[in-house]
Amino acid sequence: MKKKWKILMFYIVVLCLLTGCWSRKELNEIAIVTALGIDKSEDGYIISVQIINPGEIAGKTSTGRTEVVRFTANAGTVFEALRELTTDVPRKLYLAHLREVVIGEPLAKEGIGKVLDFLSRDHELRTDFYLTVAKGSPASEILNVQTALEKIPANKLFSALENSEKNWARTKTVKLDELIDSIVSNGKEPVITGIYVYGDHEAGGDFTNVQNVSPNIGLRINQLAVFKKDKLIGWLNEDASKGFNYITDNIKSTVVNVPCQNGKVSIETVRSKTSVEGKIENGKPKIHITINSEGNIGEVQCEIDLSNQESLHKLEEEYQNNIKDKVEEAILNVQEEYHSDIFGFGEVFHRSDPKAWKRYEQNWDEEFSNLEFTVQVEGKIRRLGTITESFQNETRE
Amino acid sequence: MLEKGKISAFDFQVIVLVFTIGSSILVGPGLLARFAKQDAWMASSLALMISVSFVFLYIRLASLYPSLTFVECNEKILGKWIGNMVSILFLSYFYYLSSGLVREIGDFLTTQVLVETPIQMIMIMFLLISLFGVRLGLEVICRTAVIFFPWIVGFLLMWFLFLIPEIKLVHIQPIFEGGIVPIIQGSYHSLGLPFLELAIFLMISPYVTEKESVKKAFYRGTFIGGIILSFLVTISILVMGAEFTARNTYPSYILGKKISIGEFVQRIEIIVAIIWLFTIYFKLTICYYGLALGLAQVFKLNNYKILLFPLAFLIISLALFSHPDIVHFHEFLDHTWTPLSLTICFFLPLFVYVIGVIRKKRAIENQSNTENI
Amino acid sequence: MWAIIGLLMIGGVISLFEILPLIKQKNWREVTVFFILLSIGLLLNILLVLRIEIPTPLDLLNQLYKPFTF
Amino acid sequence: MKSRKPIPLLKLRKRKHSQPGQSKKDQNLNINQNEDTDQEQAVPIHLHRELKKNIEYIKQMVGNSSDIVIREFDLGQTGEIKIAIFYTDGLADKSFVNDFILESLMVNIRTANLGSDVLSKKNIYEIIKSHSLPAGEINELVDFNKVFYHILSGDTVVLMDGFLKGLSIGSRGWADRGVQEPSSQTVVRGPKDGFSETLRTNTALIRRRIKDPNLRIETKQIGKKTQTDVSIIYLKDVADEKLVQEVKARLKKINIDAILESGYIEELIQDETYSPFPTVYNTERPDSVAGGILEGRIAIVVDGTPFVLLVPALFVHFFQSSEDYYQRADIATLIRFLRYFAFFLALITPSAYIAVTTFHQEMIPTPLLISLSSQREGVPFPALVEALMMEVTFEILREAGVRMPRAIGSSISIVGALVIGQAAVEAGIISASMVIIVSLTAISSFVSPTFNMGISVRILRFIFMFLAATFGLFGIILGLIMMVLHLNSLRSFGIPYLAPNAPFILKDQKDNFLRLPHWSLHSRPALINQQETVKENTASPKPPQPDEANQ
Repeated sequence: MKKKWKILMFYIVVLCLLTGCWSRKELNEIAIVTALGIDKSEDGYIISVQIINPGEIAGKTSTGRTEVVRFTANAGTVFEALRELTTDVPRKLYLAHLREVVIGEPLAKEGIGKVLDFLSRDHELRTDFYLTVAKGSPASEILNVQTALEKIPANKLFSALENSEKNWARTKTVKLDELIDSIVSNGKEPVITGIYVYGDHEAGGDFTNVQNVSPNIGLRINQLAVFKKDKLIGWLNEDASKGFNYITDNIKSTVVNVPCQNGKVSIETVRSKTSVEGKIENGKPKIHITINSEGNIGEVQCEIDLSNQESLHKLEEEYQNNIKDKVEEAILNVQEEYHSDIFGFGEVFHRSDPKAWKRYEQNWDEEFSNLEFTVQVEGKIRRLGTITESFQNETRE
Repeated sequence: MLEKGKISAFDFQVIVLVFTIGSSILVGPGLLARFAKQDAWMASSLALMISVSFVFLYIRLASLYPSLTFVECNEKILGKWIGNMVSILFLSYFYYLSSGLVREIGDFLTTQVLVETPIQMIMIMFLLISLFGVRLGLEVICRTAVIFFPWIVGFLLMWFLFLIPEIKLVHIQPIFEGGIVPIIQGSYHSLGLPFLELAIFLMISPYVTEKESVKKAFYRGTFIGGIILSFLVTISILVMGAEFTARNTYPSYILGKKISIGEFVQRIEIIVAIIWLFTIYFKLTICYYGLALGLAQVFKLNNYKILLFPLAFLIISLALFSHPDIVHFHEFLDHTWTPLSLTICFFLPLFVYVIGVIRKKRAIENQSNTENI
Repeated sequence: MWAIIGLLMIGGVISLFEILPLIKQKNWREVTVFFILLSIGLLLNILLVLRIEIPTPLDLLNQLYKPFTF
Repeated sequence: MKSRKPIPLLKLRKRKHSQPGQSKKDQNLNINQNEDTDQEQAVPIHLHRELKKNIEYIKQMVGNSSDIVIREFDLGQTGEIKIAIFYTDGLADKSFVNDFILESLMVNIRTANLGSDVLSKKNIYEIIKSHSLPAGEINELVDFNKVFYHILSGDTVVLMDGFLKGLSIGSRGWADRGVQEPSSQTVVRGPKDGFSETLRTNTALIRRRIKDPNLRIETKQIGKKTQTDVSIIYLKDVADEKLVQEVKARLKKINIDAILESGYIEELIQDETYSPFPTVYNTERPDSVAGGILEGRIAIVVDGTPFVLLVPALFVHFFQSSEDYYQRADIATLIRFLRYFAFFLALITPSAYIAVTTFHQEMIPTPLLISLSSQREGVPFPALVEALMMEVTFEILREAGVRMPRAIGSSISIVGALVIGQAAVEAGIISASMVIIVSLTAISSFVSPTFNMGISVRILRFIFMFLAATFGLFGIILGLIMMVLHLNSLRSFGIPYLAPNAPFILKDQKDNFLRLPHWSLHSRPALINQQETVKENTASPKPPQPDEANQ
């Protein structure tokens, strides 16, 4: 008698189990999307997806088909376009493994807010993909390029973005939540790294491209796109990009070239720490930037006596100046040209003096354009690399 | 006695703790961030401080008649009719709470994990397992909580640890931007979620064997649970910022998505879902249990177990029709839940307590009077 | 239609399991409470299946507590 | 001619059960005769005064059984004293019967110096009983039920003409497997002797380990037809008195015609039948049993099987091997964790694989996902069907491996697994990862030191697979909750099954997941025994102080 209800429960549970498996999707029924391209069309969006062909990448035997496939569709909204792709793609699109979202430049100029809504609303999408802007060509074309070395182009972009941010510091990885955060925030405007196709545009989709030792076509990331709210308003040049990363404390390692007699010295920045302080002086907001940078000598192309501490000090001074120039140039450039606070100075004020911030918040763009700032750089050169004196001094004779 | 099981103070503490975390772990941060922005962590701590007074009230009420549940207390203190009315009011609150929890689990799973699965199916499964637990009795429920407790704590710790690299201190600055008002507002709204809901333990405290350590266990469970919640709120804001936290339906789940250590430890947001499933399971089961037990005591039945299947039907149907859509649900949570909880879980017990104290005093006086005569 | 039959069947099976021993023990109070609750539950579920809109009691609460929210 | 109507067999059967018995070397046992009598009213069939009729009756009862030996002979100067001995060929030790019973009765008794007594028809019984049987174990018999019991369990029965009573002489001795290494639970370090099929040998193995007068071995017969000896063994000053009574009461309730193995007893006395989890521990190892008895548990030894039961058996006991106590504490602890991990793996792996690959692909790292999905290209079945196919195949292979003649068993099953696994993958029916998953599961399920727990995992695994296929990880979590709820509702002889984890007992954690060094295992498990809880008081070993060492 006591056990009866257990049996009853068991049957009900089994009944529930037998009624179906609704959310099931087998691995061979899904198409893993690694990159998503979004372009503008007259009445909506052109969506292009890059889908992995798993058998080609991990299978034991290759059949000679391509490793990735690109599909495109045109519809009124991003969501609709993705669904429309089902007429073309044999499997269900699976977006959880997305690595890259490429946004076409015209679309970015018009505003990306509407697109981002889908990206953050859909349950399948995670937040760990990077966003980029296609420069000079539609996003669909970026996804059409077969890359050498890395079988999945999206992966190539993903790791290239990470590596160049780490070692080159002229690009910046941007994830969805960060982007949305800076679009919404009044005291900060977003930037996104640009990406462009080099070489023969026609050859991109051709499989033979990757069979060349030097590919005819490739993808390169470069420069930062400046946004105002969700609209692209221009590009930072390379030096300004670097300056930008210095200001936002986003330097992990980079290279700084310093002139010396008849040549250059390359200094590898290994550690850099920036602190930005905002103050109201005489009723005017003022920004003070302090950069602490440490570097090693990476390459010497001139006659310089490195064993002399004085010359090292001189180099340090140059090193500081170089950084300072770049930072100042970046700020001035943005202030004059774009009037968009991509450095987040507004946030700095917001944090340090919320009451004052309330006053400036409404027309911060104007305030930002006239913002006074000082830059202080502490540069130190610590090590010389594996050799001390350069042998250039000997070759001169 | 309808329930023969006896639980230890340790069991009680664990179940209080798990109950406190349950469901708030997923909804709490968003709710707080909506009101108090980056100061939500302060609001959360403030709510914890205030909630100690509720626990104080519950403990006093429970120690009035240590071996009676709230429902039995009501009848003893307020008489048959008023007492039962109060009990029914109290129980209907937990009837709604159970259905709300079932609804929450259904909503969460159908938006985040099992999108195509009909919500009814998920609800039925979850409620069935809960029924299984309630049917096996209080002892089994508490011991099961004890078994899962280290897992919950372990997962939580792991989760917090993995999130440390993602923390950006700038997110909680500026402190006190909006002044004290949003903080009070935020803490006011998080009173109902979960601290006032702890009133259900008035139905359970009589079954704790170690009467003298109940107090401590109750305080400790609430406090640790509350601290975990505050910690979670803080970490959500530190990692994602107040804006993003407020905008997401399930911020802590998104928080799980942010974890990425190397290329190896990532994509483990399911851990959050697991913690959440465990905690909400125990919360639901305790509510369900209290509801069935209370109802059986109101109707003077000698077995609460036969009520479980009918109640399951009632809970499922309420869960389905109470909120036409998720917006309604959030609206209700944001605006009505706390005042409702205050009425049922604070003013009502307070009323009962006051009357009870007066009655007891009078009884003692009468006794001494008669003795004097 | 099938859903209603299924619901009624589940309800019937459950009462069969739960109620028979109670009737044997002549626990009429339990039987009454059980049937009242079960029939309300079944009725609500059938209404849901038939897609008849049930007014939610929470709207009343929303109205009631409107002055107390801030 | 017959003075007494033979009693129909059916009637006899009823009575036989109530016979208290005593066996060889049982001097120090006390048998609860009073307990037995109240169970069924014993109707004794008394012996007849005439030997001839007794013999006739016995012959009638056993029929023409060729193994019952009846030897009649005469005693006394004139041969006026008629005597008969009965024994079962094969069960009784023939040389013992010949050398010590027949010889002393037929030869030595004549030459014995009986003092003033003269061997006569009157005093023959007393003389035989007190003078002429050089055997340790002698019982007086008055009714036939006892007579049959003793004859059929290998004793020799002596009946004399003119007496209403007879004698049984313990002469049990049959072909025995001897003490061998246990086949089901092997250890690297530890004693290698195992129980055998003879109850007496088994009790001796336990007694040899615990030389304490408090060790009680109480025996009774269960099984109306088989009359199987069942002993309960416990330490009187350690085991909980209530627990002992409970075990006795449960054993008394058994009313069955045959007990062939301890499995019968196990099923008849366990707390919960409808559960995949065992609540009675069985083992072939005397050291495990001795360890259990020393913890305050009760062993049930059944004649005819090397598997001895230990109750109460809690969940954690099934993960503790006796070897844990012989190895260093640190490695023992690690191995215990490994066992729990393996238990978890065996339970969850296939279902987790199904859940992750069909519901939560976002959890898999991208490269792994690509490789998994390339393996699944062309596999025609859903993951659940795939897993079920492989799991069922594996179960078949395992069962076949057990049943097949030992010589070909293991090799065939390995070859079978290899061929089926590899061929199935190459034919594209099964993905290679699934083969890995199933093999992992299979290996993990063998890690458990007891076979029982492995079985429950085998059953539950399939339930979890179905749950995972319907609700993904949500289903697995629900399954886990349900499993733990069920485990918590279980009790083994009144003790919560999951103790000392739930209810949590801090004191007992020293020998739960952890196995602390012996010098810190001060007390016996708290729930199992209430008396004499202190186990030992050794201080932790310390190196000698340097000045002491120098002296």
